[in-house]
Amino acid sequence: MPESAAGRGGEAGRPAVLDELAAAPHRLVLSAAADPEVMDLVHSMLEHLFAHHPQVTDPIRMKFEMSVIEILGNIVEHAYAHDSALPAVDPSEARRFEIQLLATDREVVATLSDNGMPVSLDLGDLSMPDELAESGRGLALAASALDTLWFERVEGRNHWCLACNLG
Amino acid sequence: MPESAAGRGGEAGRPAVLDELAAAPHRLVLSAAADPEVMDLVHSMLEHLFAHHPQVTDPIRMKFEMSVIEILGNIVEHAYAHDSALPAVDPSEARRFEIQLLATDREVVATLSDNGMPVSLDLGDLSMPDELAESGRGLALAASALDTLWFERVEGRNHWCLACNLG
Amino acid sequence: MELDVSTRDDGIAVVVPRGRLNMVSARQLKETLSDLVAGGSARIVVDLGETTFLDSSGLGALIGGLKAARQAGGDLRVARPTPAVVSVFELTNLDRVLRARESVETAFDA
Amino acid sequence: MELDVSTRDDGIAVVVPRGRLNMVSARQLKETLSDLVAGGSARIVVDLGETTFLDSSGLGALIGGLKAARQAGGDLRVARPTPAVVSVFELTNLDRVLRARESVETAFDA
Ligand SMILES: Nc1ncnc2c1ncn2[C@@H]1O[C@H](COP(=O)(O)OP(=O)(O)O)[C@@H](O)[C@H]1O
Ligand SMILES: Nc1ncnc2c1ncn2[C@@H]1O[C@H](COP(=O)(O)OP(=O)(O)O)[C@@H](O)[C@H]1O
Repeated sequence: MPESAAGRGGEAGRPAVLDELAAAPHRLVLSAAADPEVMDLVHSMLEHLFAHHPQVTDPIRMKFEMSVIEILGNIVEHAYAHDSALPAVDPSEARRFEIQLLATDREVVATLSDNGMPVSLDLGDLSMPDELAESGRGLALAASALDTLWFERVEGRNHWCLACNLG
Repeated sequence: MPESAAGRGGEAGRPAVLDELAAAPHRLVLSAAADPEVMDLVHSMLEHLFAHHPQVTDPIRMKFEMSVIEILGNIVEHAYAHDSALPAVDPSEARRFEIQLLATDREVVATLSDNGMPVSLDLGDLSMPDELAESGRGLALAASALDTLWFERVEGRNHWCLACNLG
Repeated sequence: MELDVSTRDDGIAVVVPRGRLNMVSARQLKETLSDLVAGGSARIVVDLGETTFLDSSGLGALIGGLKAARQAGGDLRVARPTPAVVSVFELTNLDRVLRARESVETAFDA
Repeated sequence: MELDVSTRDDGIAVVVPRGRLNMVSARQLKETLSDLVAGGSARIVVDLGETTFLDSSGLGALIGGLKAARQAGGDLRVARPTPAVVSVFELTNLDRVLRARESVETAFDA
């Protein structure tokens, strides 16, 4: 189970790697419309990241890629679910997300942020649904694959941080 | 031959589409280290763009993709050529570029910007080198494939804008 | 993802998802599986030997197909999972419900 | 890009760049071509039938190979260019120097 914190306020759970990320010359940053088709492009970004970081072993690549895609899939699927009920937004503000990726010698890290509706989730209390459930496994799956899964709402945006430790 | 302007100062030649781009909800933005390996990721971004914009015909896709890759290739190859001669830079500032892509009903547009050394080129005067030359064709090739090729140096960054008209 | 569907002489349908089984392609798989069951093919093998990526939506499509097949008196079995697929089966503890078979041919033998 | 190299019975070398011929892969092509010439294979066909992308660095590698082959008394010919390749040949007016042949087999016939 990962270190996690969900909208608990304060800086307590904020992963230290976030500061490193902002200054890392090799970070990859993509910003795009939050639609399902963008997922393939994020897979390509992960391929690019891994191709240049042989220190990330195959089992960690699989877990990390799956977790990033789960969290991004949730943003695409849920973060804008109630948009149609909201007053029309300025199109420049519509449904965009940003993803940052970085691999260091110690960990592989992703941050995702979106301008969707506030998420209220308790990441400290995720469990797998019934065996025959067809949905509801995404967050629990990411949480069990990651060493860090962290969430915060700041200034109208949702911010996620995901990391797997190396070695 | 495209509309072009190279560091001529003033806003005269600034492509109008730049303002539209900044507010376009479907623009794609990538920022990454300016290394040769990132070219494949930019090819993937272009694939993603074209997959969602059938209005961009094959001949225009080919010309636009080639031009984007030429300009990016120049950034990777030339914009940092003299870095080793410069005083050591803060690693957070090292060799990064940003690319934005957008397709509208009227054109397909890319902007590239980098923090490399100032480029002094006259884009109004590009010609193909000798038939048997092994280099020196990149800018002339991009210029002949594009409808707009524009360059400006602002606040320590090089800014390029490339566009092909549709239909 | 590309999805190949074929039916064997013994009436068992074989579905081969090639590439990434994510949110986008899971919809396609779910429809294909329910069409098969609706069309009378309730014994299905999903060959995961060329599935390079699986997430919870792909898993949901498999479970959906499993339930539909069982309701119609058949079953859905998975064969030849790649390491990426095995990893997700294990993390979700679904390696029992979706017990992986070694080959497509023998998936319905036991 | 992947680069296949083979030598035919008549001594002509056939080089097949598969995928994108850009800055990264042009270096590889340039080396392969000069190794061939240095090794005594100065008659070379580059089969561009699977080259999905070409830029000025790929073009530079082809011209470099052409010059090296000619200096060694041979020649370099290009065959089966894809539309993306033809488009770059035309924009650079190199469709004369790099005259495209219809097939690899007959590339050295005339
Ligand atoms: N980014 C998000 N924005 C809003 N709600 C979310 C987000 N991520 C998850 N949720 C909520 O948490 C629930 C559980 O998510 P998850 O475990 O991924 O399963 P599923 O997506 O299959 O429902 C979702 O159904 C949704 O209500
Ligand atoms: N982004 C850039 N930064 C600095 N110099 C550049 C840049 N782009 C082009 N140049 C200069 O212009 C020249 C011509 O570029 P180009 O036509 O692309 O041919 P080539 O790259 O093969 O030399 C380069 O050799 C370089 O000196």
